[in-house]
Formats: sequence, C-alpha cells, structure tokens
Amino acid sequence: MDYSYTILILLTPVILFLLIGLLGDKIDKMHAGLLGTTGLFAITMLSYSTAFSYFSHGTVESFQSIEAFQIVWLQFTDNLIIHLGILLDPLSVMMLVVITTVSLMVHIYSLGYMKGEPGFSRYFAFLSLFTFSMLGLVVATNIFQMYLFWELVGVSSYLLIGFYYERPSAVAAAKKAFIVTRFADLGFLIGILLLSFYTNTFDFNTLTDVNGPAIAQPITNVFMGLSATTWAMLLIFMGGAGKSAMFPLHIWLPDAMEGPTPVSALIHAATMVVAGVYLVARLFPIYSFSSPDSLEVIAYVGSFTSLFAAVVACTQLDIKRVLAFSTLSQIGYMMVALGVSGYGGEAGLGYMASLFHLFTHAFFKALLFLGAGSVIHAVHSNLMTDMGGLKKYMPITHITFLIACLTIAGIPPLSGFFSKDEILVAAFEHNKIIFGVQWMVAGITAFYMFRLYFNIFWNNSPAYHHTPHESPATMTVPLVILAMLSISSGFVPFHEFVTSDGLPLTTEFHWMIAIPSVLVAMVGIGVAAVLYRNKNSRPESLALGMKSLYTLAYHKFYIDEVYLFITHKIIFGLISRPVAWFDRHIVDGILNLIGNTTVFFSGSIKKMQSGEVQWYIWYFTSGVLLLTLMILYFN
Amino acid sequence: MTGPRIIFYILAASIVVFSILSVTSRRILRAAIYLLFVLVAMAGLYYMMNFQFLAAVQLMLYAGGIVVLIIFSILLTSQIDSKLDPPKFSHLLGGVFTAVGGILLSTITLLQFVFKPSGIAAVGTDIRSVGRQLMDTNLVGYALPFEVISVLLLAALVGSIFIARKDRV
Amino acid sequence: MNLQSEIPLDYIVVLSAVVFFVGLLGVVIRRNLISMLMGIELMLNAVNINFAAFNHYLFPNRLEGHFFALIVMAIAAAEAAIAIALIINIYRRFATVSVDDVDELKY
Amino acid sequence: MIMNPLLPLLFVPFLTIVGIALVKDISSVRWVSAVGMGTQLIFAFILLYLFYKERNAGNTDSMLFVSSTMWYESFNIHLKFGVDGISVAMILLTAIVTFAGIFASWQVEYLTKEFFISLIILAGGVFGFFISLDLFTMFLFYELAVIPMYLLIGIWGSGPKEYSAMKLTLMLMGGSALLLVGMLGIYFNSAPDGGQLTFDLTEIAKVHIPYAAQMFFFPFTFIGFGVLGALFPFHTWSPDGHASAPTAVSMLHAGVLMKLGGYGCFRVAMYLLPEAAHSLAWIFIILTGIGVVYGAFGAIWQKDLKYINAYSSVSHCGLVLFALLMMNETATTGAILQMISHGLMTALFFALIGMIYGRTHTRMINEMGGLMKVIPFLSVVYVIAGLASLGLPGLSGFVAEMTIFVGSFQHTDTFHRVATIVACSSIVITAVYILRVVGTLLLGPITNNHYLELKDAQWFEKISTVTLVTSIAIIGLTPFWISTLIHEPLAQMIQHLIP
Repeated sequence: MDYSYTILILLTPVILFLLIGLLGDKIDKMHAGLLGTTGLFAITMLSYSTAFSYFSHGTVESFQSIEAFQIVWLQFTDNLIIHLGILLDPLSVMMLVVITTVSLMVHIYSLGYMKGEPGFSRYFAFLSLFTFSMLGLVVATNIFQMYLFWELVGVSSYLLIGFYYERPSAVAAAKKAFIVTRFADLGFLIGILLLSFYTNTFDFNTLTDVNGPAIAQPITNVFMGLSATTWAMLLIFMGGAGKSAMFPLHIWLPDAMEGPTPVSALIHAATMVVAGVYLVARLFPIYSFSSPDSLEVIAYVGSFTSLFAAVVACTQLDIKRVLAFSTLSQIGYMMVALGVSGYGGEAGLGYMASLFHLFTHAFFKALLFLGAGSVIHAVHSNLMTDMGGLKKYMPITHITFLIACLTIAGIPPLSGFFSKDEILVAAFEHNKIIFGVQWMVAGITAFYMFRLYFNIFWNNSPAYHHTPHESPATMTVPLVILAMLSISSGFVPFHEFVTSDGLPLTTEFHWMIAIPSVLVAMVGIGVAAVLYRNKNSRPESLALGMKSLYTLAYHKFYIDEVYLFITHKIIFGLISRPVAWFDRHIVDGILNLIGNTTVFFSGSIKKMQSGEVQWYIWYFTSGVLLLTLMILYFN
Repeated sequence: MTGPRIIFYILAASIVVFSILSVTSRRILRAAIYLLFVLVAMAGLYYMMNFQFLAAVQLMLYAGGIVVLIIFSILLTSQIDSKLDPPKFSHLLGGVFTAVGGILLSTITLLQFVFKPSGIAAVGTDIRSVGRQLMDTNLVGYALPFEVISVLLLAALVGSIFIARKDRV
Repeated sequence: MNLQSEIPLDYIVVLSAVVFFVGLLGVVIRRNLISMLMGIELMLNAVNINFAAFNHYLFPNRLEGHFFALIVMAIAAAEAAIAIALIINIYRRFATVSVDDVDELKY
Repeated sequence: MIMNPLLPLLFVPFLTIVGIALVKDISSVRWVSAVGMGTQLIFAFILLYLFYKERNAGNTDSMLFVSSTMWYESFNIHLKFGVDGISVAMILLTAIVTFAGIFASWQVEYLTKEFFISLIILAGGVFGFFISLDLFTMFLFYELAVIPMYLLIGIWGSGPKEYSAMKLTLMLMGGSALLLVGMLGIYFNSAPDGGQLTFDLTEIAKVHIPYAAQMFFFPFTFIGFGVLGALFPFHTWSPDGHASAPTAVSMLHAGVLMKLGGYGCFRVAMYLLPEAAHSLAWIFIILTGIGVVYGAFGAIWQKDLKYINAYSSVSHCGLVLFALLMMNETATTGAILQMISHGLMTALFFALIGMIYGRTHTRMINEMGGLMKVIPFLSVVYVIAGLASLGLPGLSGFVAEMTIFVGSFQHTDTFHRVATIVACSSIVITAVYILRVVGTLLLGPITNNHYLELKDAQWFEKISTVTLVTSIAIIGLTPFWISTLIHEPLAQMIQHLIP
C-alpha cells in the first residue's frame, strides 16, 4: 500500500498558513476563513482515508509501522540525522484522526465565534500553522523531528494565546506559557542529547526496537543512583510534562485561557496538551524495558496532578479555568495509565487505556470548551457568577454540554466511561494507592463538572444586559457533531488497534471496578445538584466550613506565587540584576580603570612637556648624570 | 706651600665663592658684579697656565665686554633696588639636587682617575707664536676656525642689530 | 710660571665641574632671563677652564685647547650679544624679563 | 580559464568607492552604493555556483581558486587568495548583510558620501579577510575593517559616541596587538627545520610548530581574535559600541565583523596551533560557557533595545567559540552555522531597532508599547527575528544551535558534555528576554498617542528586512545544503586538529 500521499496532510496546512498569512490583508476576511476551513476539511478527509486504509489493510497479526515519506533535513553525524518524514503506525494514525477532526470542528466553529474580529485572517493563519505543527509532531519519524515540531507547536500556542495582543493579560499569559514549556523543553532537549549519545540514533523505529540499542544494550553509566537511560527518559518526560502541564509545570495552562475559546478547545484541551502523553507513548518500550523507575515517577506525577487539579477545579469561578484544571486532571489520568502499564499483552492494558482516554477526551473536552465558548459568546463573561438559567435560552448548547459533562463524569454508556474504566482497571492491577486516588478523583470530577453545569444552565439568572440567545449554526453544528462523537467514540474497538506492541488486546469488563466508579460519579453529581441546582446558601457555608482548604484551592495552592517568587526575586533579582551590575561595574570597571590609569599617567607625564626651557635643561642634565652613574658604577 | 700654589688656591676659592654668590644673590646687579669677579679670577688662572693671550682675551671680552653688556641690559630692564623673586621650591630642589649630585659624581669620578702628565716639551705660548699659529694655514695652523669665527661674529652682529632695532616692533 | 708642578690636574678639573654645576643651578632656579644668561656664561667658562687645563697639562706641544677656548669665547660673545638683543626686545614687548610671563608660543 | 571569481569581491567595493567619490548628490551616492553592493551580492552567488561546479567536477583541493602573488619578498609575504566552503558561506553572509545595511542606512543625511565610503571600506576589509590565505594579508584586511569603525561610530553615532568609539577601537586594537604577537610568533616558528619562514596558512599547517611555542602563542592568537568575537570577559566593547553605532554599522559589526573573530580563532589559532588548542581548550570552554549564560542573563535586565541585543550577541557569539573549542566536525559545523545565523539575525535586529528608533526616538523598551498596532510590518519582522533568536525551528537559529548542542554532546569527555548542558540552558533564558521585549515593545496597549501617527516601513526598509528574513528562512527551512557546504572542508581540518 502506498501512503506517500500523506505528505499532503502536512503540506496543505503550511501552504494555507503562508497563503493566509501573506495575503491576509489583500483578501476578504471571510474568504480567508473559508479557505482555511476548506483546506482543513480536505486534510481531515485525507486523514480518514489514511486511517481507514491503514487499519483495514494492516495485517491481522499486528500493525507494522510504515515510513510513508522520508527526506534528510539536516545531518549531524553519520548516524545522527534529522529526517523529515511521515511515520504511520496505529498511534500516529489515531492522532491524525483526532487532530484533524477536532481542528476541523474548531475551524468551523471559529467562523462563527470569531466573526468580526480584526485579526480574523491572522487567526486562521495561526490555526493552520498550529495544525501543521501538531500533525508534523505526531507523524515524526524520529525524536528530533518531534522536537522540531514540538517547538513549532509551542510557538503556535504562544501566538494563539497572545492573539488579543492588546490585552496585557493575554500577552503575559502567552509569555508564561512559552517560557514554562520552553524550560521543560530544555529537559527534553538534554534528554534527547543523552539518549542519542548512548544509542547513536534519533530514529523512533530503532529506538523502540526491542532488540535495538536503547533497550537491548545495557548502559552502565550511573549518575546519582539512576542509570543514564533513566535520566534521559526522565528528562524527556520533563518535556512532556511541560507541554502536558503536569504538576509542577502546570501553571501556564490556566492562564493560557486568555486565548480565544476555540483555541483553548483545540490546543489546550484536545491536542497540544496531550503531546506529552503521546511522547511517552511513542517511547513507551524504552520506558518499559530500560527505565521502569521513570514510569513509576510518571504514574505518581500523573496521579498527583489529577487529584490536585480536580481539587482546584472545584473552587474556580472562571468557567474556562475550571475546564483547564479539568484538562489537567484528565491528562493526569492518561499519565497514570501509562505509568502503570507494562509492555505487550495483558500488561499493556494501561497503554491502550491511556490512548483510548486521550481519544475520547479529545472529543468531549473540545465539546466542553466549545460549549463554554458558546456560553461566553452569549453572555460576554467568563465568570459563572454572571451566568445561570441559560438552559431555556440556549437549548442546543445546553444539551450538548450536558452530554459532555456526563461523558467526563464517566456515566455509561458514554465514551468517558469506557476509557476511564480501563484506566482504573490498569491502575488497580498495578498499584492500589494510585487506584484509590484515581477513583476519588472520578468522584470529584463529576462534582466540579456538574457544579459548572448547574451554575451555568440552572440556578437563578442574573440580570443580563440583553437576552442571551442561541449561537449561530456555524457554532452549534460542531457542538452537535462533537456530542455525537462523545457518545459514540467509546464503542470504537480501540483495543484492537492501538496497543503497546501492535497486537490486538482482549479486554474484559470488570464489574468490580465499573460499579464503584459509576457510583462515586453519581454521588459527585448528586452533591453538585444539591449545592448548585438552585440558589441557596449551602455552597458558601460549605466553603466557610473548609475555609483554609477552600482558600488554598482557590489560590491554586499558591504555586503561581512560588514561581513568581523564583523568577522575579531569585532569577531576575538575584542573578540577572547582579550580572548586569557586575558587567557594568566590574568587568567594564576594570576596563575603564585601565583606561583611566593610562590617562592619569599620561597626564603626569604631560606636565614634563611644559615648554619651560629650564626644566628641559634639568631633565637633560639629570639624564646625563643618571646615565653616567649607570655606566660607570652600575654595570 | 709655594707661591703659585697659594695663588691658585686663592683664585680657586674666589671662583667658587663668587660663582655661588652670583647665582644665589637676589640683587641682579650684584650677581653681575660677582660674575665679573669669577671671570677675572679665571683670567688669573689662565695666566698661571702661561696662556697670557687667553687671559688677556678673557679680561677684554668677558670682563670688558659681556659683563658690561649684561649690566647695561640690567639697567635697561630692571629697577636697581628690585630683588629677584625667590626661586620656586621645586626648581630649587631640582636644581640643588642635580648640582650637588653632579658635583659629587664628577668629583668622585675625577679623583679616582689618574691623569698622567705627558711630559712633552711645551711650545711657546707668547703672543707672537700664538699669532703665528692662529694665522697659519699649514697642518698645525688655525686659520680656518679663525675665519669661521669672524663670519659668525659678523652674522651675530647683523642679527643682534636686526633684533634690537627699535622700529621693527 | 709652571702650574704643572704645583697643582694636580684633578683640582682644576674639579674646580671646573663645580663652576659648571653652579652655573646650571643658576639657570634652573632663576626666572629672570638675564640671570639665566649669567648662569650660561658660568657654564661656558667652566668648559673653557677644562680646555685650557687639559692643553696645559696633557698636550703642551699643541695649542688645540687654547684655541678652542678662544673660539668658545668668541661664540660666547656672539651669543651674549644676540641674547641681550633678544632680552631687550622681549622687555620692550612684554615689559618683563621673567620667562614665566613670556609664554605666548606655549598655547 | 575564466577570471578568478575572487577578484571581483575586492574590485567591486573599490570601484564602488570610486563611484561614490565621483558622484555629487545624495541620491546618486545611495544608488551607487546599492548597485555596487548588489553586484557584490551577485558575485557572491556566482562564487557559490562556481564553487559547487568545481566541487562537482571532482576538484578535491582543500582551497579553490587559489591565486598567489609575491608581495614583499624579504618577509615572504604573498597576496594569496583562495576559498573553501566555510569562506564561501561567510562571503555570502557578508554580501547579504552589507546589501541590507546599505538600504538600512538610506536615510543618513549627514556626510552621506563619507558614510557610505567608510561603510564599504569596512565591507571590503571583511571580504578581503575571508578570502585571504596569508596571515599577513589577513591581518591587513582585518585592520582595514576595524579602523573605519572608529569613524563610523565617532561621527555618525548617537549618545556617548566618542567614548564608545574610543572604547571599541581601543579594545579591538588591543586585540590586534595580541594578535600581531601571536601571528609573528607563528611566522617565526613556521620553519622549525630551517628553511624559508612563511605567512602562508596552508604551508604553516603542514609543518609542526614546536609545542612550547604553540603553548605560548595560542593564547595571544585566540584572545586576539576572541576580543572581536566577544569572548568573555573581553566583551564590554560590544554593548557600548553597538548602542552608540548607527544602524548599518551595528548591523555590519555584529553581523559580520564579530564573525571575523570566530573565523580567525578557528582558521588561525586552532588550525595552526592544534596541540596547544587541545591543551588549553578547557580554559576557553569555561570562559565561553560563562559568556553564553552570562550574556543571556545580562540581557534580561537591560532596558535599552541595543543593549539587550548586544548582550544577546555576547551569548550567541560565545556559543560560536564554545562549539569551535569542542573540536569535532558537527560542533564546528554548528559554530559556522551559528556565525551565519547570528550574523543574519542580529543584523536584522539592529536594522529593526534602528528603524523603530527612527520613529519613536527612544530605545528604552519601557517607554514604548503596542507598536504592533501601528507599525505591523516592522513588528511582525521583529517577532520573526526574535523567534529566530530563540531558536524556532524553520528559522536559522534552531539549525545552528541544535547542530552545536548535538555536536558538543558527542564529545566523549564528561566535562565537555556538562559544559554543553550548561550552554543549553541559555535557550530558556534567551526565550525570557526575547519574549519580554516582544511583549513590552510590540504587544499590549499603545502607550503613547503620538505613535498612532507613525508610518510603517518604507520601501527601502522593506528591501533591507525582507532580504534578511528570507535568508534566515532559507537557511532554517533547508539547512542541508549549507550544512554540507560547511561540513565538507571540515573533515580534513578536524583531522588536522586531532593529534
């Protein structure tokens, strides 16, 4: 089967970017948007056909990875070469489908949502750039190509968060997002350097080959009790953690909600933030075989993040921030699943579950964000205190949002139930503590999602300036499609396609786990309904009851302040400023001192040239005497 | 202690004393007079070396000419009773240092050196032989320097007249 | 009269050195042009003593030193004449004979 | 045999200067300069084409188009010219930056003729330097390039220009003095077995200079060139000099002249004194490693755009020397790529800063804000330059930095790898200061109502910036050809370096 046409999937968005970016001012705004959307529709269709032919023509036994396209981009040494290529395997094909689908929905939605914005065509150019980068990332054939697109994704995210560049908060958020992820990428880069130094390759197929240098060759170098591979893999995970906003690198994601809402849906919910999960999944064999320690770290980091974010989400008032923390929490789930997984066969359940959750999460989280966007579009505010009782004004948004909330809460038979259930099974088999935490988080998730839901659509309406109305069709159609996907995607026989070793996996249904998890979700929903369905004073009294915890959670456990302290006080104040001072006063000072000394001496010597002939005579005679003295007595 | 030796010491002492007085005196006219004494004592010294002609020229030219010239110029340019400014400290320090140092250095060096008198028979230094040699154009004659000096003196004459001419200013 | 047998050459040369440096002192410490000229005359005379003495003691068969001293005298005379002319002229122009005040060319 | 393609590189600047001297009005001066440097750019591309043609024809000499003329026989000084892949790349860089520089200084009104003449003398010196194969001629052209700098800053500069010009010139002259000592040291040791002393680079490379002499003269030569390459702690001329220099001079200086330092360090100091380079590399690795991080941290605290950029140059040029000292093919390729990339980038930065300064009359970032709204073209280009500087893939900075990091990390010694990790951390700090500038200067609300009347880029400014942006993007998107071009002579040179 020839897959070389997949290059079009990459080329189209970059052409769109250049076209819209350079001609943005010349052509009509709406045409630019339509151009972008049409282009993306074509890419989506191409991805679907690729996925269809790949999965239907793959051998029955296992899915091989195919390098559909490969050129040399830059050669470092004989073995270390950056290829630009397209790697097709179950993982990347699945990601192609997810990205293009969500991206297409967001494009269509944006046609309505962004209507009338001054930077409309710029927005679509950036969207195309992002789509290109993200697609390039997932089809990367080697780790350096991935890093390359990883950076591009970061920049597109920067550009899109800072889309409203006249708003200082957006600019600050964009900067923060970029710098935090950049810091994480430093870890990623060093990890790549370490890994490539020991394995002498960038290529994914070689790296993840069970008999390849990364896995089969034992690396004996040990640093601080951990092997070089473990260090490399931990550092690479650091990069993933930065993009996926794992604790403690999560601080950029809530602020990133300053960007336009469809962007949040696309980048900061469905696609870019799961890049970390994708990265770990991509290198999973190395993690699994060569450094199980780092997998443990991943599991605990994921678990902690999911709990932490869920708690914080319960207190936030900005609806997009609630969703942002919910995203953190859900990605934590995926990380946990990867962390508890093994390679191949039954042990690989966690791997499959993680990606399954990634798959379903993309749809329902995009739906949640787009729904929230629709609400924001209607009431012109992000705060849930400004909302309430919207269900009668916005029926479609309401229904789709409800579906999404039920999905994320894990109510069967919606897709979230299936994927989350698999994760809990995998966690249960591996580590009971993590299972307990994740089970609890499932309950909290249901609670905060329905807190959000009830606060927006039920409760009492505040006084609106003008009556909220349902959004236009360009916005509601994607909502409906995504809602349908949220419902149906759980029924995809995912375990047959995307597994750690490419072999189909048989899964069983664990009643012992499914029933408690659904129950805890129901409890969460019930509590939320009691507290928030109608206006009452119970939430306030509850918050007062747990005042210290509430305050802590409301302020996101003061992590931002810690960062602010480190960056402003320590890095700027204690390093940068002294460095600048040192340079101006010490290094430059020494130089000026040399100069001034010269000037001083020349000034002293200059006085000898006074023009007074008597002194000249004196110098002359003294010089003669001195010379005489030296010649006669000191030689 | 023979006569010539006593005379030499007297001459030497007066040369030293008056030359020091000449440079240290703050009354410029007195300084000129002390200079005159030095010059006269030197003429005596020349006379003791049998250079009568040189002694005569010294008396005529220096004592009779230059010192008079100096005194005239002093009278033209200064008040008789005005004193010279005391020297600046730095000048004094530098001058005394160099002078004393120079004197010490020369004296020590010279006294270490043994001059061996040649013992060659002396030529006559009476006016006649001096005159002969001065005008002689042979190998031992000094006619050329004599002529050069005369040209120089002429040039100096013209130059000084030109410089001192009143209407030029 | 023969000085040779009475006084060693060293004495005369030392005498001349003393006069020379005293003359130098005069040139250095005085600001008055005429005083400086007098110092220079002293130095020239010190040199003359040397010429004469060396001639008399070491090479009495020739009159080199003698004539050299004569020539120096002549030059001294010329120099004095020019110097006095200059000093008079400077006095006319600046009404002073102090070197400190005659510094127009310095700046 | 057609004419040696190197000669036009010297004649064109000369003829341009003559042309400028002959014409009268300002506009003709500008056009003559532009046409002259445009021709130079074309000749640089012709050289590239001929170079490839020659290589493809199977000519494997290390230097191509060599021509040698005896110049001063007593000291065996030749006028010897020749190029390899590295020189060709540097010549291209110089031609591009000079071309852009001419357009960036289109609006110089004061003593226009003299300004352009000095600028082109400077460029001519640089061209001569890059094609010279004789130490003495190399030094000659080096001085030719450095000296007009004093006039250019002292006369057409801004701020404390006399001080800056003096400081810059004196430091560079100090460097030249060291260099001269080193160069003469090499010369007098160039024939250890007796025989003819020589300044010829290729000849000296063949002999083995005694180890003691190498150890003595290596620091002189390396520091001598290093001063120009902003080697810590000899970099302080850079902030003051750049801040006071007029736009085009900053461009040429940071873009091209600083590269002379790196090029010289490699071509002369390390190539001719390989054993000393090996023994002493660690000292300079520490210095450059400090410089990389230090420059970046220094840039964070600055308020003046040019200072920020000058410190960033210290950081980036530190990376060049750092990679050179790693002494392997990949890292060295990266170093040369970084020279080119930084040359283009920083020239673009200085051009933009000059253009922004020309509009707002301030360079303090906290006095400006929201320029994206009023001068979108320049702002977008500024953002692109910033992104290139912080290493966005698809622009040249990424290619260069990654080649350096991967190459340096291939070093088998732990010390070198740890140093590499330290140097890597500069990419984060770079992101901090670049984004800080972009955020404060271009984004956010407009702080000053006067800015609403500002005009966006004029045509000549567009030519200048677009030339540079295109070059940056071409290198960034298709790095393979330039990487091979640079890499090809290195195999042999690195072989020479490794004892």
